[in-house]
Amino acid sequence: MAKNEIDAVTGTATTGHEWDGIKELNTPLPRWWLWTFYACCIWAALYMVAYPAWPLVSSYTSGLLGYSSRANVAADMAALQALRGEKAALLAKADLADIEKDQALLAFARAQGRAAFGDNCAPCHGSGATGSKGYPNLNDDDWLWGGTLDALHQTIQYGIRSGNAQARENQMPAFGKDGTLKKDEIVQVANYVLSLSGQPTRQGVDLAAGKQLFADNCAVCHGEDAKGNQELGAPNLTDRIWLYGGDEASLVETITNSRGGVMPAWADRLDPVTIKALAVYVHTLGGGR
Amino acid sequence: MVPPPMNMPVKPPVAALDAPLYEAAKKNYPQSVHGRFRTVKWVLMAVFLGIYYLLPFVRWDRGPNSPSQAVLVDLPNRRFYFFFIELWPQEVYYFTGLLVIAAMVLFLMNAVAGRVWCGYACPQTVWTDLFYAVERWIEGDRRERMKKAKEGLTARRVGELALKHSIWLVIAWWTGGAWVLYFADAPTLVKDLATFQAPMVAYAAIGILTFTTYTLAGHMREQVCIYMCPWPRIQAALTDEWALNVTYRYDRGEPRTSIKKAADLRALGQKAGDCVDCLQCVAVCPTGVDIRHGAQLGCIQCGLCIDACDAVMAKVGRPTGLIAYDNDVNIERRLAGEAPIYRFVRARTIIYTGVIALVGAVMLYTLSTRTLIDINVLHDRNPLFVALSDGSIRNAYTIRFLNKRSDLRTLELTASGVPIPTLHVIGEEPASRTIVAVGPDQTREVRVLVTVPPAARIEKSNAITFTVRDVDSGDTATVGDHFFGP
Amino acid sequence: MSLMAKHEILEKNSILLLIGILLVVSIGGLVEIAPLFYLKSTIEKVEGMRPYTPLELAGRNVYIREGCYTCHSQQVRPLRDEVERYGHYSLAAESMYDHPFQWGSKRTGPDLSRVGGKYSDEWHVAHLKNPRAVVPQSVMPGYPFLAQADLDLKGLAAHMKALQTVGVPYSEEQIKNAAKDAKVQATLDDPSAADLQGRYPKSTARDYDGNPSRVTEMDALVAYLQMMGTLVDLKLYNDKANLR
Amino acid sequence: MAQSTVRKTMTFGEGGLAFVFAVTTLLCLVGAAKAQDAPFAFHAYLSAAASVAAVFMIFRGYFNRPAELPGQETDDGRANYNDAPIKFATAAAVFWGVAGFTVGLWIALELAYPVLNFDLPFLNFGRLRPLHTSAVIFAFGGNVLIASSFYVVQRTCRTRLAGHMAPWFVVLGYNFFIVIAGTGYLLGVTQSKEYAEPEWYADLWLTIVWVVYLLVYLVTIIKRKEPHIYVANWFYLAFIVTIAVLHLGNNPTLPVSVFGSKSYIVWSGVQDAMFQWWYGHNAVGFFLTAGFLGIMYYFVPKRAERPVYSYRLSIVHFWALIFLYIWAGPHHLHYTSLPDWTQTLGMTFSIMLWMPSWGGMINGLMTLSGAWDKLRTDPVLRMLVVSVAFYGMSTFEGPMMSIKAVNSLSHYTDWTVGHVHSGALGWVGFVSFGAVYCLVPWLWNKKQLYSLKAVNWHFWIATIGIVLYVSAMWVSGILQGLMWRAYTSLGFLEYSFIETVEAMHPFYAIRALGGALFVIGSLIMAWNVWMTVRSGEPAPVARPAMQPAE
Repeated sequence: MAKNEIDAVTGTATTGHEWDGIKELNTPLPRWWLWTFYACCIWAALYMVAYPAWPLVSSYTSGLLGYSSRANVAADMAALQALRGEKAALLAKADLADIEKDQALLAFARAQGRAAFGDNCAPCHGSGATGSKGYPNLNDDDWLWGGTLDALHQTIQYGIRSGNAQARENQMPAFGKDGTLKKDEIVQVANYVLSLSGQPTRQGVDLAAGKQLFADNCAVCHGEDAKGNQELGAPNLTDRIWLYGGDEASLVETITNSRGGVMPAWADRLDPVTIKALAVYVHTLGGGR
Repeated sequence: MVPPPMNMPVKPPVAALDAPLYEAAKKNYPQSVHGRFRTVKWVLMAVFLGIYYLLPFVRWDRGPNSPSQAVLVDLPNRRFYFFFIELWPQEVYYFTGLLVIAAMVLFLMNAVAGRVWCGYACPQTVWTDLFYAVERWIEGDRRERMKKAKEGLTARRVGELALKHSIWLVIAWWTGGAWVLYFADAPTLVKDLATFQAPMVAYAAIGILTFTTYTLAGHMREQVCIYMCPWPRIQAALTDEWALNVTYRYDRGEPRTSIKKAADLRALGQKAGDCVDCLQCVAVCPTGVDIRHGAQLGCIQCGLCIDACDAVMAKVGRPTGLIAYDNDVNIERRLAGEAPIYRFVRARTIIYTGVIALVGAVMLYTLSTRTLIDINVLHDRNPLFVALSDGSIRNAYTIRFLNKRSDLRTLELTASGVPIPTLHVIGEEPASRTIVAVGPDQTREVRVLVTVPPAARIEKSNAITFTVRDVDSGDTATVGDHFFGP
Repeated sequence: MSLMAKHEILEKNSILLLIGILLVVSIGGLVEIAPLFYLKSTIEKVEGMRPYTPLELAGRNVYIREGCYTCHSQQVRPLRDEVERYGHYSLAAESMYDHPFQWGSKRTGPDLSRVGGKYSDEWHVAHLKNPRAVVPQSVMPGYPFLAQADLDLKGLAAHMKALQTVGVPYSEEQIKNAAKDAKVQATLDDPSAADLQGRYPKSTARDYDGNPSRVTEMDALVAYLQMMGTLVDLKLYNDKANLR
Repeated sequence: MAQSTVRKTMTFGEGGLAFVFAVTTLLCLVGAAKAQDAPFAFHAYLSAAASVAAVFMIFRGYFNRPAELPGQETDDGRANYNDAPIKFATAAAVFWGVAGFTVGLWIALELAYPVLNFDLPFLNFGRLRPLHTSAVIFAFGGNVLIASSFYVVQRTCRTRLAGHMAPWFVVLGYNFFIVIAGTGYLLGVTQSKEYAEPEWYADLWLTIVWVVYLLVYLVTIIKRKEPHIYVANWFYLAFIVTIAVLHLGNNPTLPVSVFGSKSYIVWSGVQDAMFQWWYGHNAVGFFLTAGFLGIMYYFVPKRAERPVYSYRLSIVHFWALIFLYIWAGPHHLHYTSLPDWTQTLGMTFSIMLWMPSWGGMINGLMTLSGAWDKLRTDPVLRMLVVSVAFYGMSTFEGPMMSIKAVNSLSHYTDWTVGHVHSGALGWVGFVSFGAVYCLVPWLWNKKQLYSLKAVNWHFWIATIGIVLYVSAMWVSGILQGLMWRAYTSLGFLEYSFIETVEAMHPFYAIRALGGALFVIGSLIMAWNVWMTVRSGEPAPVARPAMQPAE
């Protein structure tokens, strides 16, 4: 049987075993160590009672405190919304024109606007508001119905051809479909329009005829100089920004069948503060007009 | 090296398997002591505790827009104030410097005098010392306390214990209370705490610190040093033979004899050790070690045994310094009949001092030349650029100005690197104005549109530099980014 | 301590010691892992979750191959700042077809679980080719070689087959059309885009990498990134019913 | 010895294994021919070459050995220890250590100076990081564990390692696994399961190697001459068994093709996450903790020449440690889509784990009572002691970081990286260096190391490296965590993500500096080991075998 020697330095007995010269003392556990271990275990047990912890057959113990990290974040977000609600009240009161002058309000409106834009506008205009065919880019300086804060606010509130009584309304005639212009005349007009923005035109097309046709049929809305009219939502045809494409085929299609995109009236769906914020956000994307 | 003699009283052997699972901590009853090192410890304790408890109340005027507390960790606003220094979150790399300096100072202390940090300055030591003082004041000195511990509970004893623990708790509570004062305006918080207006977290922090202080300084004491703290192990590994340690000069002390016997031996011209085995050094030790066993885990180098031994030596008419701050080299030298030498200037201490000086100098330099104005820029990721109706190209940026001064500043933003850039700061009218006001000690984020005219030839990606200039002081800061074209 | 004395039995018998160790280390894993397979509350009820399109799957494999997970998490935690920064917190359902999961453990770069649709394809391509060309402070490596590497379209069906075996609900039709669908998804205005969308709702077909002549790994990776976090219809998701 | 009477024959093991490797060669060549992707072909060729080499080595071993297999005992009745495979594993550990630390330094520099990625696939951070982690944990740490466990089990059982070729199979097979895994990472072959990145065929091979490892170890213990199994062996055994369980649980994959490198794991999403971190955390718990505690339990008392502090503490902390560790995995998944109940278990068990971990620290440190003065003269003991101190620090920090409130700040930041490295560099690194410094003179029968002074230099340089590394990562982690959650007074996030990246730059530079110091330290070690083996003074007499305890 192993003999328990006493270690000279510590005065503690060894277990009497030896492995390759290594012996073991049989020192009792440090009391503080054991107690701290017990304390950790007790704390853990209490925590497990208080919080969701143990899996069962079809559910789990949900804990006395009813804790849920997901419920917590919802509460945190609600608190944040409440904090912002105070700012929102200021935004509601503020005159549209004054918002951008107050940096706190501007920051708030932009943040709220960005969130609302992502949820509501991005599906058509894209997350960066760069638009796509039929949906205008909101970052540039080319505005169909005006890029001022008020104009934007108006557009967002009531939409375009949305059916709302105050909606932006216009309708370009379908010159081809309803027979106003013949096919070759349409090509002439289209090529004339191409020339307005400095693009190459098709060889052999009578641009002078196109110009005359333009003056007779189009200038009433787009203006003699073809710079458009935001009152009527008539686009500027002299720049290089096109909603439905600026090549000949697209222009012929537009003149023949007309276009008419629809934007919903957001006043029916969003609260006035959000709409205000959206107007500010869009206005600050490209500085508006 | 001659090993120090071992003649410690052997504990009753613990039988292998029928001993209790755990061992009750051996209680220490350190005796009071007077002397040089005890005085130093009292003074240091007063200084450290004084600083700790009172510092939050020291005021420092930073002007109307900043807090006027000298040392303040302002968590909600993420600012750190230390007298004339104010740090923003991006600047906490100073703390890395501080950590490195702290480590090096600890190393340097170790190279010079071993665990002197443990003996004099470690909070665990300081508070334990304080708690022992309370204990002694109420329960009496070593003998009395040992006697009382053996006796049963009498009414008087219960009263003493109640008083001792109450005072301990009060000190612990005050310690916790002082801690939270570093995180808010101290006078206001004191009032709030007293009237139960303070935030829950403050009470919780005080509660936790009360508990830990009471447990660590009142109950765990030297066990923290022996079992839990990593520094003693690392210290022991980092030290060398030149570091001063509290050393029993066994070359002088051995063989131990009684006073009378020693006198007889000396009369006969024979060698007698100076140690009279009075055990005073053991009695005063706060960690309960016998320094005569040489370097050991439990010794925190507080020097109280030196005081105790010196007093005895003076009484028995022998020179003091049987126990002293000394190193192993000198024992060897004395045994060999050579004169002791001390070396404080060695490669090790020079390197430590050098590193401390270097890091400190870098920190001081960067602190003194720290720009109080800064600029951050973030390019729009979608879209990367916009072509305008006239063919000009526009990029949008979110730019943030940081004003680290405590007054309102007017800043002017310019851009360079692309041809004829036109800047438009959203919200500033007229559009051409690039002057931005930033409030005291604040940041301001603005959206900036940069437009390059159609005639300009630009690449797909162009370097652009934004410069912000304080209109009044002329301070500038710059940041680079890119300008994209089709 | 008699208990200590009993320990001698284990100390003298290696097989008992081995069995003892095995028993002791099995308990924790069993209790924590097994219920995740049978508790209904583990994976939320959601609308819109579908397996990856072949192109997205290929992109995901590029993502794994290049070790993107070492710097990017795909897990928005239910914490206020993360929900604000990245969007709705991640749901278990959103990674239920992920073999393996890509939640990550470090954010040297930002979380990517909802990066889909946030930035333009153009930005992603420029950024992947040279991150510092668009974000000067970025520390991300450049991946210009992805734009040069043609995607192995033919092998995709076998990958989907393997995934089907381990439980991803790919239909035989989806597997059959794997190569075609991948090609279509990387092409703008392809006439069979509608077929693709029939098989994989919410998928979009376009030329992701700006190089219409080839289907590259860049196409695949950007397609994967642009899909991320967009599948589950969070408007229809019931937050309150899925607290757990 | 009467060896002339024995006719030399090939053992069943030699013949059988040679045959198996011959067949493997053919299979590998078939695999290479039909390979679906280039990395798989490369690995198949590599395996074929390795198999040919194995056949060659088996035959060479057969021809070079005496007719009789090495006996269990030497002529003078002592156990005839089998140390050759241990020598190989020790040398491999030093090599992989230097390699792994260097890759770590490189990727640290990549984070500070991204231009170092050179836009090359095999140099980018994403592929090099797994290379770094696997090289240090599995290649360096694994070889140290195999070497030390084979050494310790023989000495503490007073018997020769079981098996004739099996120990060599374990050592060489394991290192071949490392080569396959490492080259795979560079070629983009990865499962993306952290610390379990090798693909299916490497996993299968490792399974075989590991089972043989377990058998060698277990059989050696079974035929021990000591009545009791020494505590170091409990820890080694727990490490080997549990790693086997974890490996199998986390790696069941379905290859897309048996001729291709890619596979898909059968688990998905939240269950896969749980499996992964059950594995990941216990790779820490059993590979980097239990295994290295085995090292500590032999080398600390041996080097200090003191008895182990407390036998009963070792019993209590051993069982508590292995029972509790397994539960702690979910603390890597706090606030994820893993259900809250699982997170609670992960956190509470991590807290309970604190004291059992410290039990190991106490047993290691208190063993030095009475030998404290040796620290001043023996730099190897110094390394061992500091490693245990770091173990104590990391195992305090770990439970703290598992608290959900702390974790919500620390997770995903460099704090985690700092924590891991205070454990990896401080604990695992230093205890390994200590073990290597002990083993090399013992194995090669040298009086002592070539240069103790060099050990001192290594110790100092590496320590300063750790201080720089860890303090930089702590501060940067906490800073980044705070910046992410910083709000302006208006209630909006204050910092964009990229601003936090920018703020990390100085820390990344300091971290790389710390890493560089650590690499320099390891180079000093490699030199010292090399010089000891080559020109160390031979030991005067073979180390005396210990007298039996009874």
